[in-house]
Amino acid sequence: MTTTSGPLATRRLILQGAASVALLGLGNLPFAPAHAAANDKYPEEAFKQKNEADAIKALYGRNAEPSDKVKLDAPEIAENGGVVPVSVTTTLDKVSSISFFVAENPFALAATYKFAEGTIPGVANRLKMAKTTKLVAIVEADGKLYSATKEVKVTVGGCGG
Amino acid sequence: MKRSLPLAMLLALSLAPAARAANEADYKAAYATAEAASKEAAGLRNQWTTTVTTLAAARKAADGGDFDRATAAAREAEALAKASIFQANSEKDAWKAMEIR
Amino acid sequence: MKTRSALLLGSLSAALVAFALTSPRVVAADKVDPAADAKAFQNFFFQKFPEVKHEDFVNGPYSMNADMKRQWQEKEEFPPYEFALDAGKEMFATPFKNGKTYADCFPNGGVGIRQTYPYFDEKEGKVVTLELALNRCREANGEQPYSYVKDEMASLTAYMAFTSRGKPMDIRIPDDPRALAAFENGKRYFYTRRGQMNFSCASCHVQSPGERIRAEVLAPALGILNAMPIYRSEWSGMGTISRRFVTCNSQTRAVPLEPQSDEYRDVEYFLSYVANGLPISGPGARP
Amino acid sequence: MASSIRVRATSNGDITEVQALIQHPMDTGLVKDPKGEVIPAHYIQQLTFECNGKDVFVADWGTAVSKDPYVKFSFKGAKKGDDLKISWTDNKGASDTTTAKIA
Repeated sequence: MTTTSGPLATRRLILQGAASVALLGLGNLPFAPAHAAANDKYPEEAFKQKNEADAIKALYGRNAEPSDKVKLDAPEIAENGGVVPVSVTTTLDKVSSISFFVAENPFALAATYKFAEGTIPGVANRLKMAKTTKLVAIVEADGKLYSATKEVKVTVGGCGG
Repeated sequence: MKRSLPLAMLLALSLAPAARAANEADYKAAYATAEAASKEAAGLRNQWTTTVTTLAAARKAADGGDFDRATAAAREAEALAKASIFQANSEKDAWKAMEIR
Repeated sequence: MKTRSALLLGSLSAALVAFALTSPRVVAADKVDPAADAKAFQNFFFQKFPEVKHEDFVNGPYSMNADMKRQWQEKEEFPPYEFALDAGKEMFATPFKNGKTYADCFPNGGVGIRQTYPYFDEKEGKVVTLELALNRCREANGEQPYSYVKDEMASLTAYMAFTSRGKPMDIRIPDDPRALAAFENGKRYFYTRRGQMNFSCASCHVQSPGERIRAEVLAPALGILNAMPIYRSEWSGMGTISRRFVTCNSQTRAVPLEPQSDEYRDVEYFLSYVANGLPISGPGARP
Repeated sequence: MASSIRVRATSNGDITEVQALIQHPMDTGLVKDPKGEVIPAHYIQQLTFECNGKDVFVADWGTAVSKDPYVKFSFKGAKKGDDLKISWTDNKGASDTTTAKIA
């Protein structure tokens, strides 16, 4: 991945400065006191990891256990690898973040979402998948990690040309 | 069958000079006939993409001095162009077989 | 290579024999009868897919596969062609350098008229498609014509299609021998095998709609242009009818013709006419 | 130029459902253009949704998010007419922001 260019790095410092000031200044934290890595800072390291296990460790620092409370919805055969509609809903409460990992992609971590108090734990988005792959969704609730996995078949279209 | 007669001739032809490698003259002759067939296919508005790419491969091989490969590619391009001409002519009536009535 | 053409010849001679035996109708009707063709065309699909509602055929592959229809409906909540639609609306409102706009070139200001395109222009003696009319409007007002396969043309046709959504396709064939010839020429193009793959449009869209070519499910030919222009995930961008014809040709390894050449205009005329009565559903989103 | 962010925020009194579609190439940096040169990575990294002064939802995105990205979520604690501020920044430092009224 290309490293961030000069101006962006300074912008991030300002952001971090602002974030820490905000944390000090505000009485009630907008975010549940989640794992330090999962708050405002963009998890650069986690997005650099190639495989799914390293990405999960880089983002959360611990492993998740499968749970049927995490409902992962994705197509069995992707209509097109470039635009795969994927969504997660969960009945768990005190959810602070939800993340998606596409195992066979060049970089496993696809997206991670941070939830404030009062935000319904669920998200729908459209992801890219390089080829037939295992798709893992992880929900961080009250400090513990719960996961759901589904396989999505991906091939190119057309008759070849 | 009409088709197999030229096939046999082609085979005999290619066997005869097999001993010596194709030189630039062989390539130029083969390329000329291939290009003529390709132009005829284009005239029938039924050119195949593979004819065009094989002709290009022939030119590239010739530029690189490999006249064996260049002549072979030119002959293949000719066969492709001839097949597309055959397809265009036979489809003039054959399409009706598929028509929904 | 030899086996390829031998195979070609074998299948063609078989087809010729079959053709001679099975089609008494061709002997009687040398006259071109578009209305009968359209009726037969629609009945073929209605009988082949009795469970598909007639107006659903315009949704292409999604009328053939439930799982893909679900993915499509999810996308339709906030469709990817939204940007092209807004761009088209903006372009329609932006006057040319000479102060005129597209609205001045089209009946009813270009709103709600897409279903009447393509039409047969009796002065020119040829089929005029919406894309051609848009470029002629630009040239008439001193502007550069747009590429037929790029985003600007797709945005314009997306907006015009959107203003006609739900209206039934309404293509007319005047009683003019040249119009009948154009219809017949379009029909011939549709059924003619081409390219090294030796496929015609019908090989995929008549013989095997609903089946897959790798990841994609094939759309039925009936109503296949009603959703145009389409945002294709495959191209991650908009595609006009011209772009679709050109890419379909190269898929079968046939060298595409120039966009808006006579064959393409005539096959668009044929496909639109036989879909008369089915609703316009453009712009569409496809795999 | 119209904003690159299209958003629909509808509230049924208690829960506000938010859908956003953003015009962005989301290039991965792993694709070559027709001339064979690599198209540099250019993708949205962070997208924040702020309502009544509070970040209700923050998305951190990698290169695997589709072109013209779409996201949908819901949250409590807002009512019709409230402002929802949406802003994104990408890896080239570009950004865009828009404010929508909850319908």
